Amino acid sequence: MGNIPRKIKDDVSLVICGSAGKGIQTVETILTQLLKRSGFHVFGTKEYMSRVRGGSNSTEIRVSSTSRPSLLDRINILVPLDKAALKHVQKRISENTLILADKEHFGPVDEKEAQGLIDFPFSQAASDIGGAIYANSIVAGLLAQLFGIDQEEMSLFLDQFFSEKKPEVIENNQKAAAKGYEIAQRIVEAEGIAIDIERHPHIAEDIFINGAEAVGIGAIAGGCNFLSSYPMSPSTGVLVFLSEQAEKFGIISEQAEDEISAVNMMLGAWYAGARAMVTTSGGGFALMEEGISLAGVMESPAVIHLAQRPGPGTGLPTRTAQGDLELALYSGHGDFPRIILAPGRLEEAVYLTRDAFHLAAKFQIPVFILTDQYFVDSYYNIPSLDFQSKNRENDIIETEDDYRRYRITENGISPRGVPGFGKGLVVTDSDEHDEAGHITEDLDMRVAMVDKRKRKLVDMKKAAFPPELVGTDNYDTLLIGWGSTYPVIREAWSLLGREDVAFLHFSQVHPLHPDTSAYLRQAKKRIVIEGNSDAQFASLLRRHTKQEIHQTILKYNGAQFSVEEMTTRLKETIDIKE
Amino acid sequence: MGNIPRKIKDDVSLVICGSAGKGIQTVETILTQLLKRSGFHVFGTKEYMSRVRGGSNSTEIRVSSTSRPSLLDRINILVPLDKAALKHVQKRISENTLILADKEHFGPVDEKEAQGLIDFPFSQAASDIGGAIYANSIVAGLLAQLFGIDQEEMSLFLDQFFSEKKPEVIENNQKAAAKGYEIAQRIVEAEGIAIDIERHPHIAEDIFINGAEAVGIGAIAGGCNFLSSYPMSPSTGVLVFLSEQAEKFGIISEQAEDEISAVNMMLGAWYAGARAMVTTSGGGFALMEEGISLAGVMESPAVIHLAQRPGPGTGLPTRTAQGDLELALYSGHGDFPRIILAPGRLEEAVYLTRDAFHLAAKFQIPVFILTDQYFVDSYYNIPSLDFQSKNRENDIIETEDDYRRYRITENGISPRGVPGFGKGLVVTDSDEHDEAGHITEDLDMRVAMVDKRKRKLVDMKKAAFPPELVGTDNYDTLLIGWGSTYPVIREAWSLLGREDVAFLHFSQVHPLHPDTSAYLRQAKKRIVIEGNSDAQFASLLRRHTKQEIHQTILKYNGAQFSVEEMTTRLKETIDIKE
Amino acid sequence: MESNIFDMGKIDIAWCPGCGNFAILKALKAALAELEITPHNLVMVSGIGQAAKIPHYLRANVFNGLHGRALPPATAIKAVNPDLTVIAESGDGDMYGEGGNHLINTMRRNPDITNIVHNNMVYGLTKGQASPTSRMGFKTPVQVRGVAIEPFNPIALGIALDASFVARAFAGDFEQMKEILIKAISHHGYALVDILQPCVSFNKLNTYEWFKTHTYYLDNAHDPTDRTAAFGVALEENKMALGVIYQNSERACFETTTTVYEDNKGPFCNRKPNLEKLNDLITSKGR
Amino acid sequence: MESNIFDMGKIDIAWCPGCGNFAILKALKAALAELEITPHNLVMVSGIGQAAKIPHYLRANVFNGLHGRALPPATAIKAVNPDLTVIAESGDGDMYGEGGNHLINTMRRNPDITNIVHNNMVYGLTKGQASPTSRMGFKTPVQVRGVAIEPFNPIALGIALDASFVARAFAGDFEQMKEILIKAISHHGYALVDILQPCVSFNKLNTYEWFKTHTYYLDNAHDPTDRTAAFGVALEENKMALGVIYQNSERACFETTTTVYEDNKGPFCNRKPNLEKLNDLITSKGR
Ligand SMILES: Cc1ncc(C[n+]2csc(CCOP(=O)(O)OP(=O)(O)O)c2C)c(N)n1
Ligand SMILES: Cc1ncc(C[n+]2csc(CCOP(=O)(O)OP(=O)(O)O)c2C)c(N)n1
Ligand code: SF4
Ligand code: SF4
Ligand SMILES: [Mg+2]
Ligand SMILES: [Mg+2]
Repeated sequence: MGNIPRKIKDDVSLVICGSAGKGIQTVETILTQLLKRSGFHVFGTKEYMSRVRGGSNSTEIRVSSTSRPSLLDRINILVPLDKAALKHVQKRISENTLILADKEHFGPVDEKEAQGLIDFPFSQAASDIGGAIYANSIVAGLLAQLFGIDQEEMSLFLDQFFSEKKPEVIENNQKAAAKGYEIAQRIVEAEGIAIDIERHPHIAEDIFINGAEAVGIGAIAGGCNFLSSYPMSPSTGVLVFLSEQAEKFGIISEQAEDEISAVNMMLGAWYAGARAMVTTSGGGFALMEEGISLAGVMESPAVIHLAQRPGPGTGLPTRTAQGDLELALYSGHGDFPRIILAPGRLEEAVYLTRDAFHLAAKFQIPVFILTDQYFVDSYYNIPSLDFQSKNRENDIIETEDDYRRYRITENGISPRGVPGFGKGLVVTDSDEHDEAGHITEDLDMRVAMVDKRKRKLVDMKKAAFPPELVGTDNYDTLLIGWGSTYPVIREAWSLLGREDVAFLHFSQVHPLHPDTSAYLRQAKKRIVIEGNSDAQFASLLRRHTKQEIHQTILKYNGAQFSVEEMTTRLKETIDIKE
Repeated sequence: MGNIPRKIKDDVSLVICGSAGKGIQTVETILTQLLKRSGFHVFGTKEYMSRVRGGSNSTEIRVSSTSRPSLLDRINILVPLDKAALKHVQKRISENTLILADKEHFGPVDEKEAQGLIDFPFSQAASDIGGAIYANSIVAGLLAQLFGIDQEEMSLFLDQFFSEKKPEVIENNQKAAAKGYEIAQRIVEAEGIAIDIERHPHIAEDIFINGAEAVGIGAIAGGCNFLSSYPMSPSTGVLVFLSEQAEKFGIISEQAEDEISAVNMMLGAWYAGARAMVTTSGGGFALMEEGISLAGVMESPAVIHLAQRPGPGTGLPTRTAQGDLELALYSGHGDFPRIILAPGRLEEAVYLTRDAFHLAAKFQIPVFILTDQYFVDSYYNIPSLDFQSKNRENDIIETEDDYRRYRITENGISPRGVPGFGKGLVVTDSDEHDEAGHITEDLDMRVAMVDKRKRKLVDMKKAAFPPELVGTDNYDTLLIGWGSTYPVIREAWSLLGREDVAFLHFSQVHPLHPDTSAYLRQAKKRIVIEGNSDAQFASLLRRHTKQEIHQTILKYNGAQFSVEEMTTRLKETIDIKE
Repeated sequence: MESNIFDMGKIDIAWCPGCGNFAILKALKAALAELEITPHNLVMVSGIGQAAKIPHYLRANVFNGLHGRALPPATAIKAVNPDLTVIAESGDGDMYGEGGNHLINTMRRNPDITNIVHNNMVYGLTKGQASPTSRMGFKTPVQVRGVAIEPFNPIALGIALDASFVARAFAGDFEQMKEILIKAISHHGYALVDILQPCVSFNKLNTYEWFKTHTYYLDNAHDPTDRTAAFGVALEENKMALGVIYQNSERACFETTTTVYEDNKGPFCNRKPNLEKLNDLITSKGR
Repeated sequence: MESNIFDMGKIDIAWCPGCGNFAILKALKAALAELEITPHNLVMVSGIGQAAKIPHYLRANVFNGLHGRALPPATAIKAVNPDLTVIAESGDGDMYGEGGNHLINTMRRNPDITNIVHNNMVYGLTKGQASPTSRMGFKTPVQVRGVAIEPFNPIALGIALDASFVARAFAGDFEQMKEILIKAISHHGYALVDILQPCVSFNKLNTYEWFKTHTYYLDNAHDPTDRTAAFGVALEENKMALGVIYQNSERACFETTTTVYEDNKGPFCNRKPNLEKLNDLITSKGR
């Protein structure tokens, strides 16, 4: 046991693992809140099974002195809540892992597994206090101690956290936490554990949200006042968040009978003057495609939050992937323009979702926000947000008598009116139509309308968000990523410490910003990194820039890249000679 | 009037135009049958509005001494059945157009339009015989005379054609046709009209089908015994054809409540041992995408006839387009292999549809047959077909006790069993699964399954149908087309008469045959021709071959390219300097 | 108000001469005029089909969406602007076939919209296949041996799901049709009007004559609030009842179950996000 | 036959301890055993959800398809091989929500399949949103102010659409549940069994206790062939009837309306196209 490094500095990966429905969530919430309040940078992410009880789920909490919101393989401290949990994370356990387990509760553990196991008898303690339910607070108290959180602070927070419970329950939880705190003190002393992470008091004021909340907040900032969706992991978080906020922010939130209804309701809502969105995932989105095409021909704004998970079919419902890029890009029959955004950081998710509404309203097109399970379920502290600068503009006109919904204009955009506002009638049609919106079979009008819709692309490209270059301009090798991989690639890149390598992150994947080609041209070697087996973004870049992509780093087992894996794979790939 | 060339040789374009439901169909059927029996090459194509009565529809019948199954702009002989018809085809009327119209019936026609109009008083004649309904036979008789069809032949055929009608009706139709024949004789003599087209008696024995029938026949030859679909133009022809043949060929043909049901029924049918297909169009197909993805993960065979029409949305329901290539290629969430076939000729449609079933069964993947409105509604005579050579193989195994539906194999294909046949149980799942077919969250198994599915691509590429090169190997410029444009491009290419230009036709557009790159590489200039505004196949080629496409010739107004238009655009495009 | 306020002027109507759709269009205009509804306050929502072309033939705001998908946008439009009169109108294939799931759920949701279905017992626009309401034995190019499955009974369905207004009308009777439409549009809640509509081109079985002999009008003895009695009426097949068959005025409308009009009565199109509250929310996310 | 023939051996069942699903699984195995149905002749078809995992816990052939889409493949499987016993089984969200349109049309088509619905009045797998059968006022993370729309009544719907067998069971009563399942599987035609199933994780309203006090068994006085009487029973809400509520044995099964077994009784998997007839057809196309 002497090997276990009992002193950990700056960056700790703590993993709690146990079966579904057994309170990981409570431990996690208490602990991360306490950590953040105490001035640590905190990042949390989870992987879980598609079931309600049983199985093995795990949450990684990364506590660090600088912001490091990305997944680690390494586990510094593991708290397995049951024996299966140990097996579940086996591959990630090394001799450097400190395992805090209730030996008695576990029963006999085989020799190898037992190595490094530090006994932490929380079951007995919990039942002494009043039942198994108090185990969570004991574990939370233990971890609070390990991270050196002030006991007073902890106690104050617990009062607040349990404030809606009965006095007795509050008291017992306080006792439990204190018990954990106490046990931990003994362990710390006996084992000589010392965690040393610099604190930044201002972090206490930071915002602390996950990806789903970021999208939801962005939607509200973008003026979203109508949401129609059908539950589907991992997109449901946004539905839940906006439903909770519906009353406060004047949002109609409706659970539709199916995804087809959801997307068609959304279009009806935009037509009548709302700012509407849907939130969905792969298979649910597939059902919406006819509706997306309807938005295309109607030139209706539409905002689609598409939270990716591994397909095909039902695939792995609670796992992560970046496999729906091409699905979104080519969704819906017929040719029509669209925008696809793919945030890599929480702030980006907030601002891009807000902007999705503005862009949808301006160009009268569908705008996608592509996230994934990893992104929506991960959270960390971020500094404050600013919305004042970019509020909803008047994108709806009061119509005149002679209003024609599809007036042919130079930039392809026809002023949008809504029924009941102005003297005109608003006619919108899923058939090819004339300027007034009425059905037509005039083949020249058809061409005029296709061209009009397509002309929007000129301004859309101008409005595209540029990719973000990380590193110096002087690169030979360019790492390219999009969406949720941003923090992981960035961290792995910085660990590489190579000046000749830069990283280009795309948060808008379609249409691509005009500078894209220039960025790629400068590189001698281009490596695209993404979470699917088809290298979809690589294809898109090839097609758009007509330049070669030399290597791809792909992952499609349902998990996000970890920093370690990314670092290894980058090292392997960067110096491959073609 | 002296300008009108009363002598037409070898290749005649005859157009009948009138409002929907007014009998164009009858004239067309009688005439084309008679022409073919008389040994002419006959091609017919139509364009029509999305309505049941009224409006203006037209049918072009091309009669020629060699097979020329492609659309012309030029009209040699026009039979407008009403005044609106003249307007409808106005752009195609030249001083070389012989217009046979019932002047009295038309009422006053303006000077310009009246030019070239030869009076053909069929309305009066029809009501003399017994009613407006007989006008069709009069017109048919007239045209038969123009093309020099033997009156006896005509009379025999009419007896056969009307054999299920009452004797009185048959007699009146005979009278009417004779009347038309007689009027025509007068006209021919007065105007000095002479049509001279070489006949080939063997054509009488040819098969005479349209694209929808070709697909239907191919399906039967491929062993299709289950069809579930929802009506949608222009895909309904196949549904109607196979429903008619259902009893004879042991096919379950079911009109589903919607396209989602249709595609899921198809998969259930394959699972139970049938060879099943769906026929649909853009918007209907969009609704099937989740089901396509299900086929992907279940490794179920699936055959999809996708008859294209212009989108987005409802678009132009009865017009033509090649806009759903990318839709088919990227349809369904998640990555999984598929094959997309796009016949250019009727024989190709027959054989490829047959092969679609074999390929689907062999590789256990979705196979698409991409046609379009132009293709399914056009018909011409083709020589006999041969099916003996390629009949259904035993693609289903009798299962053993330890049967595992998704056994991991080298080529990615797992022997397919069906329930009730053998000692094994057949378990198929839309979730990611293990070899036995049961749901799993094992992330390594996930990767193994993705890789297994993907490995099929190796053999799929080997089995790909090669593109067809028209012209010599020694080309500088390569014209590239796919699907229904084949005859048009071929004819326009031959009119060009340039040895440095060749034409490469793709009847399989995905995965592309390995020779594709070599074909492209040889050309200094590559021109892709297709019926959509996004140049979808050009993109696909760029992506696949990493070679530049220099020019595209696109059309997206809802009509097929005509030979004249193609010729002009080829001339314009071939010599553009970049 | 004169019903010609809804006239479109000289337009080309794509229906066949003699089709029952013309009478429905006329009756609808008359009903709307009698109710003093203006084109500007009216939104006609439809799907795809012959019947579904009706919004193009009547001056109004129009949302002509996808085949089978008229009800979801209609529900949303009404929710976003309750001042508008919203009519969702399409054919039997559209509403009862492709759109079946929305039909069920719109009945459950009960938005204050009127749902008019041109029930010609056939797919008109796609040239004569069976529709969900086609009678057993009805032969078509697809149902070559005749329809073999039970016809869909929209009236019974409506009553089973407690749709708040369920009526049947006949396109061959202008006056009564108009009266029923007036009642339906005036009803507060979801109102289904199934209109028996002869299709002269593709349905040679269910003709004007056939409908006349296979229908009768409910008289005053019928109490539309009696659900089981109404169900009995709905099951009558040889003589189908015309009139208001079922009505339940107790149910809340979908729009009124949302909270969005509690503080703010203004239309959605001018609403801006409350950034102050949003900042509060975000701060609270610092927890 | 012993019901353990359907046991899967040592497997990890993903349901929560105490869930009503376990009892349904057990009752189904018992019913199948009593009916002497073998795993090899049985096809379990399901969608996605907690209930829809059932085919993985019972030895049989399995088609575990998409959420909401169990009925179309089940119909096709039965049509392609009528010798198989086909059971389509899923949750209330799956069958009544996403799959609503197939439900309606499968009732109309009447294939000889059994449709078992685990009705827990909630979406289990996606963690507790309202399902179509959720009661008014039921609060969830999405329906934060409680469900505001009318619950879906599958029994009334089945009777309205003349589904040929409509029953309700309760997962808390093994014996009766088994008996009802035996009747349903034995019924020739489409049989709906709506099983009231407590979800101990997400539905704290409709518990074992709640179901017990809100149900009663139909006695012999009830005539399931009396459609209007059955409808009356279906509308009872405070005390929901358990048992076979409606049955119509007069309707033809979907499989029997096809012509494919007229000349050829063999299974589809061995059939080859009749090339001779095809050549005749093609020649006739020379006309
Ligand atoms: C998704 C989709 N499937 C199919 C169609 C083709 N389609 C258009 S109208 C129609 C049926 C029309 O029947 P109905 O609704 O009864 O209207 P009618 O023409 O009889 O008035 C169909 C199947 C379509 N437009 N979209
Ligand atoms: C097209 C599609 N939409 C949504 C989902 C997500 N989803 C999976 S199960 C489920 C609902 C489950 O509820 P229910 O059918 O009642 O089954 P239960 O879990 O309650 O047994 C949903 C919405 C999906 N898999 N596919
Ligand atoms: S096809 Fe039938 S429903 Fe359509 S317009 Fe003609 S008659 Fe009317
Ligand atoms: S979530 Fe509910 S329905 Fe699903 S297994 Fe748990 S208790 Fe049963
Ligand atoms: Mg109809
Ligand atoms: Mg449920």
